[in-house]
Amino acid sequence: MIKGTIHQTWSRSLGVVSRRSYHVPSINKALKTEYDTINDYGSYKNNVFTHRLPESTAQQSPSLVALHSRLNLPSKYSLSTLSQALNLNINDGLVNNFGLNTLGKNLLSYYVSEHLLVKYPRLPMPIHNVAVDSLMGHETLHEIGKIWGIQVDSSTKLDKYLSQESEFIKYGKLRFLSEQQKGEVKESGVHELSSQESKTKIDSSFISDEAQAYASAVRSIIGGLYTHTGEEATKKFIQDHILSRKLPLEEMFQFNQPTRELVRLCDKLNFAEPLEIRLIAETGRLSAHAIYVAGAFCGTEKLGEGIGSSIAEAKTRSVVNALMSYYLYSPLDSEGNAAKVPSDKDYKFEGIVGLGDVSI
Amino acid sequence: MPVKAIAKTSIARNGIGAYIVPCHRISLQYCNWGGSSTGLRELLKTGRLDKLASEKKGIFFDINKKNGHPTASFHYNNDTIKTVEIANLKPSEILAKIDEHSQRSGNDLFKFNHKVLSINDSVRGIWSPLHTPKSHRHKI
Amino acid sequence: MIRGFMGLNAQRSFSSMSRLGNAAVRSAVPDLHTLKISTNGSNHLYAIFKLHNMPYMVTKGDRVYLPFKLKNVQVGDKLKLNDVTTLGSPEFTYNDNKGIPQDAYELTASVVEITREPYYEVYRKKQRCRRLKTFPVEPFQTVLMVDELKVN
Amino acid sequence: MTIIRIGSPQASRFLARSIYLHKGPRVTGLKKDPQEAFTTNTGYKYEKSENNLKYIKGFLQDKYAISDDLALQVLTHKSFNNGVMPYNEKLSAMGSKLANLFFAKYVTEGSTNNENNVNGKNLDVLGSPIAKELSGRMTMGLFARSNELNKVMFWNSYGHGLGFETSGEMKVSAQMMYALIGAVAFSHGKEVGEQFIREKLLGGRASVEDITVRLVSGETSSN
Repeated sequence: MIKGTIHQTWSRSLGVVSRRSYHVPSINKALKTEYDTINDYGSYKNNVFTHRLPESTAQQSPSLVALHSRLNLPSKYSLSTLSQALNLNINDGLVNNFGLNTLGKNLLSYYVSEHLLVKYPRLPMPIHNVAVDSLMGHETLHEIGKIWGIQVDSSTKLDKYLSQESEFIKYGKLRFLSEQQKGEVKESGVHELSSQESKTKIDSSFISDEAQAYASAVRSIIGGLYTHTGEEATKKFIQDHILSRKLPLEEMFQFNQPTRELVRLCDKLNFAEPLEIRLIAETGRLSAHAIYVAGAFCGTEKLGEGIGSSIAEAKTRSVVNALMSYYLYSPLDSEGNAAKVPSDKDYKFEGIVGLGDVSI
Repeated sequence: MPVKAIAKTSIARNGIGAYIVPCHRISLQYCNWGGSSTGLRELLKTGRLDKLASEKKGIFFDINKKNGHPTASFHYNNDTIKTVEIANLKPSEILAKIDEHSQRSGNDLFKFNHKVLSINDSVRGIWSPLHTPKSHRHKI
Repeated sequence: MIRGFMGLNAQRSFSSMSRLGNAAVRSAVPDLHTLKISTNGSNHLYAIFKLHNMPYMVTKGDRVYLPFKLKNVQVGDKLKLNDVTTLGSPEFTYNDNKGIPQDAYELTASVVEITREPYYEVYRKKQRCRRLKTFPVEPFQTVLMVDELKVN
Repeated sequence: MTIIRIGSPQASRFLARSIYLHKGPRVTGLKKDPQEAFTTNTGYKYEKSENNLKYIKGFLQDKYAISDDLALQVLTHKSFNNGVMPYNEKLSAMGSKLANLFFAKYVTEGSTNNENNVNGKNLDVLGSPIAKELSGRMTMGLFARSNELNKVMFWNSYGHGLGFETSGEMKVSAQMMYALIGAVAFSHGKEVGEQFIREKLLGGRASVEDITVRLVSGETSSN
């Protein structure tokens, strides 16, 4: 039996320039993970002093019970797991949500990707990635956490003592602030970036610790649902809470050279005839507010149509319209319903697989 | 890069798939001495409030004792807190107030002069005069 | 008597309404295959349903603002709207003023908010009385969210 | 040097385009001769031939068979011929997510004596290097190589002669592996996809698990 902590970085030993040597992640030392053998997964144990919240204690937290019931979680889902999902602190004696978060993230990414890949198989990869973020990015999950009514535990021990708040209430709240951060006096209108926040800062926007914590809690709740009720119920939960949101895909495209892109696309799809943009109708060049309707054609097939107040505008719009109608296509099954996703029962492959984007 | 992406967050549609009650917490404040709290005190004494709380499981009720007129504060998930005066109200009226406000979304009240509010594109699109044959077009 | 919907939630009884709601409609289910194919998997589909004989044109995800308090419902209830007169796609429309048979489509809405319109006052002037009578008005409002709309 | 006339005879009056197709080193603005562009540096011609597909077909066998079109797409990387042919980006997006999910479930499914388990699942393992690397790129790349799945791949590198990792072969092979998983999931559903990972990736001679253990404990080298 080998006991020991792992911290190995693996690097390639080769004569040639090793610019991109592959980096194997090292273990998080703060958790003091121990294990028997490296692939005895059951033996892994974080040796920070922690314990799980007893179920009897969790039941006494009204905020936790209310959250459980608000989310309509099955009774199999224990309150202690829900409370664990809300805990991000490593050193407060209770188990944190790290594992639940990882599990939830994997479940979410799979079901969100699957949904998008089947529903919008031709979405260009950059848009696909942004769409995934749009459904399960930290901003969205922060919003979902807020909608679920999760509150941040922001009062210090002293505040709790003075307001005679029951100690159980905090088990139903999001715990990510250290006692010191809670005690800091806040100036209204001023936000001091934490070290984590300043790392994510781009221009004037940053990912706040709070948003990260909310996102992590939401993912963990999904992970917890998996551990208690299995995958089918988790899938339903993700569909109800995440995939039911409206995805503004049409607003996510920014074309630089649409005409060139469409020409390349026609090439890729082996269209026999070349792309032509023709004028379909106009109000007359001398009319007070001239309007033109242009169409992008491939032979006799109209690929797209656009209206503009100049010919150039109408042409560009027609091309963009053609591209959008290609990219946003969603396949149907033989009965006219939306195509099934691979995790559905009685799945039959009726959709299509994206062929990949064109390059310019 | 042929096409660039613009990041957007998806739009919440509470009620499709799952529905989450927007009111997540109700704080009731009463005075043990003042006459205006009689109604609320009676609710607490007879256990009718417990019954209400057990019906509305998703809402966290907390009760505070404080001098002054009784109030009910409703915490909504859009970060608003709406405080309602419940001084001198009968128990049944207080219950009605709680019931009413716990079914709201916390947004400002507004009068909508149409029947349906939609964020979807119109199914039929917009009528265009230019899409009829030239001989049939409207002439001024 | 409410014509137009029935509750789906098991703990609440709406049986009488459903009986009343659909007494007239018992004709054969029409073949809506052509319509269905043209709706792009029910993405481009609208329906006109009637509630208290008032038509509402909706697509999936729309919010319906009713200027009254819907009787016997609570927030979170799911309603099956069973008086649909029109289903339409970009190309086709199917219309039946007597009501399309329920098996042909699925249209449900959840009650998402029961609230009020903003407070205002109505003044009434009576003859031979110098005073204006003031009536405070804060009418109820029910908000429904169309959560499922598809052709079967 | 060849001059080809493209276009159907009926429409030739409008569509005739005379194009010079270039061979040899790349010149900006000139169209490459497909004969040359469609051949890999190892001499495999891009086509649905048995010779090209035999490795992955042999690996999948009948149980997890995928169509020839899909198989060719699995083998084609974005870098091949400017991404003109159908390539495997979308397939590998599906496959990598499925692999991540599967291995996260796999490492937590066994019995545990950790008292901090959640409903019998040990979640402490999830952050460990082995849990992360089971579905990692290096593991998948090495697995593809040891099973000879990356013998025929349609891709381009800035230096094919460089090592497994430096030339990008590891990344491309890994992406091909993900795409293979994705293609099985697309063709047969998620359940069969997971069964495929369990049977073929974990059950075989050189299993993904062995590779990862060696990788994480630093015993392996890519070349």
